Amino acid sequence: MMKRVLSLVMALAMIFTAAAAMAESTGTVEGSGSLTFVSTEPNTLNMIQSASNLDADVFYLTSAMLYRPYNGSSYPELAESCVVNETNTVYTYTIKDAVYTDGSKITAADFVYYLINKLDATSAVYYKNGVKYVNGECTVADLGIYAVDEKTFVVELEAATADFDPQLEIYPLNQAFVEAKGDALGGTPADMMYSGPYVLTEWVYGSYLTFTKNPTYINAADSFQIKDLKMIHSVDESGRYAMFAAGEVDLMVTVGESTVEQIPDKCHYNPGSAIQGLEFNTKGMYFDGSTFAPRDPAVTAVLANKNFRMALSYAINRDLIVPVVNGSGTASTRVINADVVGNTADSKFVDDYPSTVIPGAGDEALAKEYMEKALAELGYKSVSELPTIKYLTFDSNMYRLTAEVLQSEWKRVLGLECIQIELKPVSDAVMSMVFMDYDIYYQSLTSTADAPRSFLEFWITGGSVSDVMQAGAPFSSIYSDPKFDELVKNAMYEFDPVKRNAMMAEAEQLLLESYIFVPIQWNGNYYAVSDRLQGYVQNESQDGIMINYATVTE
Amino acid sequence: MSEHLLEVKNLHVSFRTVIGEVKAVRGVDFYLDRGETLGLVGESGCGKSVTVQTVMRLNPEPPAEIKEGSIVYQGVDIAKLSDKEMRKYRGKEFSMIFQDAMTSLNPTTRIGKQMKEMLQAHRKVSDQEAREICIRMLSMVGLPNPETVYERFPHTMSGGQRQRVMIAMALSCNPSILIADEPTTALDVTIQAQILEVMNNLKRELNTSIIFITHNMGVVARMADRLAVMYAGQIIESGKSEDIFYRPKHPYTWGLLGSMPSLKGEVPKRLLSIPGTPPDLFAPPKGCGFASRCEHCMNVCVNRVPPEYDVGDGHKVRCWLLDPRCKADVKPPIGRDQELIPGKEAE
Amino acid sequence: MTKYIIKRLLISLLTIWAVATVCFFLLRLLPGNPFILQNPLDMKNAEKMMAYYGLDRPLWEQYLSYLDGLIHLDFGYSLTHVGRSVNAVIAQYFPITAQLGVQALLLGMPLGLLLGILSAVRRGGGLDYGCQLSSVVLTAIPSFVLAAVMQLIFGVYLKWFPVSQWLSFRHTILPTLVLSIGVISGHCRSMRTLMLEVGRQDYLKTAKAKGVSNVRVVVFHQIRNAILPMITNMGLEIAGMLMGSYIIEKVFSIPGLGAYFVNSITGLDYTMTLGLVVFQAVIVVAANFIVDLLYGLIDPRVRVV
Amino acid sequence: MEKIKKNGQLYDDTLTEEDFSPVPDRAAIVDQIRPSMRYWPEVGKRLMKNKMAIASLTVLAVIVLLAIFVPIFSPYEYDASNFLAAKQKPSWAHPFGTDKVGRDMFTRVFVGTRTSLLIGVIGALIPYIIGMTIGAISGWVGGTVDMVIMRVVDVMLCIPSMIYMILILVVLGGSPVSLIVALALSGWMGSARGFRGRILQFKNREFVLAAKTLGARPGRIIIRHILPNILGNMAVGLCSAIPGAIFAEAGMSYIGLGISPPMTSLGQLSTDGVAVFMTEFHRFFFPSLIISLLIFALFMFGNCLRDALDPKLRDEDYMARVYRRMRKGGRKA
Repeated sequence: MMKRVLSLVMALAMIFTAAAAMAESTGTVEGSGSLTFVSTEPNTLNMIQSASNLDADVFYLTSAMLYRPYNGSSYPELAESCVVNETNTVYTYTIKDAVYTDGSKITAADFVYYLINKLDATSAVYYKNGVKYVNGECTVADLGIYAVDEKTFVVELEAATADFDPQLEIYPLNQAFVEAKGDALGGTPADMMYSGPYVLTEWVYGSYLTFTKNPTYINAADSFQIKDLKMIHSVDESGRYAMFAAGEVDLMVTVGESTVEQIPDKCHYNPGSAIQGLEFNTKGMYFDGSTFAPRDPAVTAVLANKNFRMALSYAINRDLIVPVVNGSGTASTRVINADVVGNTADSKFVDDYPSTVIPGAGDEALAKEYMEKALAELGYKSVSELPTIKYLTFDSNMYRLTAEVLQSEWKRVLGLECIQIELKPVSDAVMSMVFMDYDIYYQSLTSTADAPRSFLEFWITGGSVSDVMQAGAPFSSIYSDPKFDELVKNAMYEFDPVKRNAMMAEAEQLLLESYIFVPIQWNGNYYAVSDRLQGYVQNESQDGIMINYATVTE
Repeated sequence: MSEHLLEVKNLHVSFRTVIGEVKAVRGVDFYLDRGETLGLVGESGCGKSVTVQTVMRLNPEPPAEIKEGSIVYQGVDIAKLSDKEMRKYRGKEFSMIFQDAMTSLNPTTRIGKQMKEMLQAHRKVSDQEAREICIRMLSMVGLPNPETVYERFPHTMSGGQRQRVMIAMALSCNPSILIADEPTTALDVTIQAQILEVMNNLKRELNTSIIFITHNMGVVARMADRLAVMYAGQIIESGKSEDIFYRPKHPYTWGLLGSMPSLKGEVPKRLLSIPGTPPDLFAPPKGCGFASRCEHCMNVCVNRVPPEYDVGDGHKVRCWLLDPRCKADVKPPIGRDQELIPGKEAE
Repeated sequence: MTKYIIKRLLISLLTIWAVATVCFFLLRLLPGNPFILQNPLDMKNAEKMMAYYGLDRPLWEQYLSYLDGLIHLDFGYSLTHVGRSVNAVIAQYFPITAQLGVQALLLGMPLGLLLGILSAVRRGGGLDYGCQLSSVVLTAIPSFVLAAVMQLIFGVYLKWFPVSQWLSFRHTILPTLVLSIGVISGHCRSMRTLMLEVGRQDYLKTAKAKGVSNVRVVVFHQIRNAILPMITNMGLEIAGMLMGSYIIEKVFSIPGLGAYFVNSITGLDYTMTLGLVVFQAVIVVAANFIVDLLYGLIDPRVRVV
Repeated sequence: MEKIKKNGQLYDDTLTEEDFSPVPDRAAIVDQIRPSMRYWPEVGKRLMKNKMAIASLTVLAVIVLLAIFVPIFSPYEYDASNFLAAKQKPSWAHPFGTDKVGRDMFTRVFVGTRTSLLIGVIGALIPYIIGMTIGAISGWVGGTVDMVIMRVVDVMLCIPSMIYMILILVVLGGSPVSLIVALALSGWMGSARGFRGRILQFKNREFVLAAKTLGARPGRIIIRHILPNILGNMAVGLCSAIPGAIFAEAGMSYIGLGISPPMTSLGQLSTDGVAVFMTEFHRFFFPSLIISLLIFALFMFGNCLRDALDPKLRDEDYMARVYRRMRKGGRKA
């Protein structure tokens, strides 16, 4: 009983905030003014194959959504109502009347088609027979996602799940159109269906995309008042700064450090939702392309020694290093982001469940102590006898600088000379990571939501990171702790937020104490806004160019 | 003085280079009358090419510099003219042919075009008219079917043919003086004779006078009416060719003539050769240039530049042996007889 | 003449085939595959895409189908940018890169040659010394620094030209200027040395002796012979310029082929890279062929007749 | 000197009897002739006399010495980060200031110079030598061999050098050796083509034919006869290839394939500097200054070397400047 009341209260709260937002800005269907901004062009606009947040930025503009995320929360757009049954397993959604730009109606089947196409190993866990369907053990019919009629569709869960977010931020995807377009879907502006605030009029690859306001959009009158948009693709830092300084551009979605130093007053910070840290290959095996071959046993022994890994972690003063090395990063001692909501609406998870496993400022004395213990256990008399350990990372500037700083700190504090930095182009480094061809790897994991689970699901046995090689690796993953798996799985079905958070915190503690993954920093970013543009917001874990209520002064 | 066509008086020309000044021409005097061929003879590096090129002002002025002297032509001292004014004379009054015909023609343009260019630079002639003149000139120099030659490229022709083209080009504006700077040196003997033949015929027909430069005494013997022997930037002996060949008065001329094989039947004695090398004109010797190599060298030769002694009938010699006070009586080592110059009767 | 042309055509086709083959196998040697890059942790999707594009077939089978595509001038679809055919990409972006390259050449080459001739004719003068000095300095400065500095000065401070994109002619001015600087300094220096070399030839003395005006001597005789060697490597240079400069296009965010070249290699997009490389090979071979014919026209000694 | 007139000519009568006596010792009268020296010592002498050559040599020597000794005697490790001294402007403690993480730029720049010089010189020399040998073979042998080699060169030129570089860097890792191999593999075609042209130019000149008739082996002819003639031009080519190699390394680090850390290079330092040259100008200025000095000195030395090897050009250049002044000041031509 208590649980139902809670979710209802939350649903009401949401509707209330959206209404307030609506009443505030009265605009016209045509909108006015134009905005030119710099970002990176999307990889692909083929909704089925799209996987990067750059694509989501464009879909936010061109497609209507069931619930539209905005400034940390989300408000219903096409969702008329969302009714949940008493056992919290069946959610029934009804949608408002809305049309695509070609006049055809948006139906419940479009949302079902999108949901089914986007099922993958991690998201299928929620839905009835989801995992079976993804593994191909059952057909679409017995999957828990189906349309009842043109205006309503039902989502059935495997079991009552506490952290299932009923406000699905999904787009309508017309099956007939997709099958007609086939591979060319999203290739050019004509190969897409538009239902959102804007229509993509032109996409010149490598240069720019142009949008104009879509009058038939459901909230055209009260949001997205800017008439014409132009997204310029530029990856050169000095080129972007020149555009902004010359006034040719009013917004830069991401900005490099040098620009922040030049125009600090125009730049705003957006804390990151991507956790970066060191991953240790304690299994001592790697896939050499055909079979699993052992790595140097001496190195594996050193890496497998927990004291050694703790020494490395304690030797780093994160609070000092991170702001210097990466202007847009914040030091991190946890795996779960600091912004995640805690037990109550206004308390933070990290404050409700503090953790001292990883010291922010580092502890040089303790680091030396652990190193002595490690040397004793491994039978080495001094640090100089340790075998060479390879630190693999990407070769872009920030990653290279982080590697150099960590190496020099380890050398200063522990006298370690055996760490050798190995830079590889992105494509090659990722391949080596997937094949576990590394000793230490500078891992970067981006979570897709602000819930504790989305930060821990990487480490479930069989989860995407840890489950390295489905092709029958002699071990299931780099980190595999049954207790951790059980905690995270059960937390899913625990409706009481306090209990759920406690289970999540315990799981996080287990992961941190294993020292398999040592967090270093959260990688955020800066964005720059000129005086001409007011009302632009950016949220660390939500994708989309959020100019919903922004205005441009001529 | 009688009216000479061209008179060069006390010409001093020096070149400024990095390591100092080269005094290439150190006081040259000679004259040229209408219809006459003057031979200018001397070892390579004695300044004969520089002298004639200075007459036509072909050397760019800054490195070259006419220090003193005058070049009078039809009453005008062309040494003082500016390059622009001088251009009217080049090609029209004097014209020049060079030694290496292989490289004296622009390889990328047709013969006809290069010839027309010269004509149209000096006279208002239409293309058609210019073409006819050129073809006539080409036939005059003895080139078979001149119409095709007119259209051909230089690289399709032999050395001899190209030299004929050069002569035809040079004489197309019938200049009063033709300067030939060793025209036959690069050609083999048979072609050499033909070219000399052509030059002599044209001299008679067009009444042009020729300054003929060579280091080959045999060639100059047949061509020149008068001769001037140059050594180390000075004319050491000049006069009618008979005087020079039969009654040479300067030790260097003796050496020059002595080193020439004679056609007479009997086995020639050892050929004379002059030991040593010409002086370096960076630091020309104080006295006579030939002093270091002259057997009859006297103190005065080393210290003072010999003046020009006139031994009669325009035969001038620049050598102290000719001075009345010189006691040494020196006979020329070579007893030259008449047939030295084949086909030319002694006076 | 036709025998020569046929022989040259055969050699050209052979060269293009060789380039395509060598590049095909070289690319396969690079580790990793294009799909891992897009979403690193999703091995299943990568295998699905490999199968989709037929990349799991044995190598020689792929090579044969690739050759078949080549013969029909169809370079296939890009692997990283889904749904985009390589031919369409070339058709859309090559004109922009080519326009930038041609504009830089049209501005740079004549200016470079003119400066070279002037500094040779008025040797030792201020212009001569200035040209030599500036060409040294300009080759010293790397292009990405030059582009950034010019962009800030002319675009941001003086606001004379827009700093980015490729919309109107005014947008093309700044990138063309930056690109042409390299062309100017290169041509100026080589033309000067050639003019001096030709200056010492005998036929120039003959020309002067003909009494024709100095201007005519320089133009008709000296330049005509000095420009010959410049033409030989003009072919390669034109081909190079047509394929665009990655750095200039990156700094001025111009939608040219330059970026495609680099990204398709680092992104292991086999079809795109091969398409661009073969396209470039065709241009290089064509440029060389045209230049050889041109050379024959000007220099009769080489004329193929 | 009085002049007396006798039968129409003037005689200088102050001469004495003694003047007209033969010279006692003829051998003593020897004209002054400039000594002609052997080829190489004269090149050396000519080089030393050239002020510009001396200047560029000293600049090169200073940079090389600094590159050797600064890292040894510097109080700071080139890779030791010290956060208290981050982003400092140039000061006595840090002549070139410090970078983002407090590493002393003075030491880093000269450690970078070491790698850049190493890569620059060797990275330019090896492809040049490979190119020369292949060019020589192709030029000298001619015929089908020449045609085949030239076609191979065309093919290699068409393939973007980035592919070789990634391939080699992935196979051999980021060590300087692999960088040099990458540069060699992608750099030799240019010099091969250039050198072949030169060989063809000299191949049928008279002195080469003469050497051939005297039975000299092709290798000897090329080295003894053709090489000295084109050494000048090659010197300039080499001296401009070195900066090219330095920037190739920088270019590679620009697209992320540079030297493996913590080692750095001038190219990398200046590339990082470009990004911040508005705010931390010193981080851009000093590495680029050293690179520009290197390039300037190398280019000037190359020119002087070429002039020393083939003086005709140098004299004419020098004299042309003298004439310009004369013409301006002195008489109109």
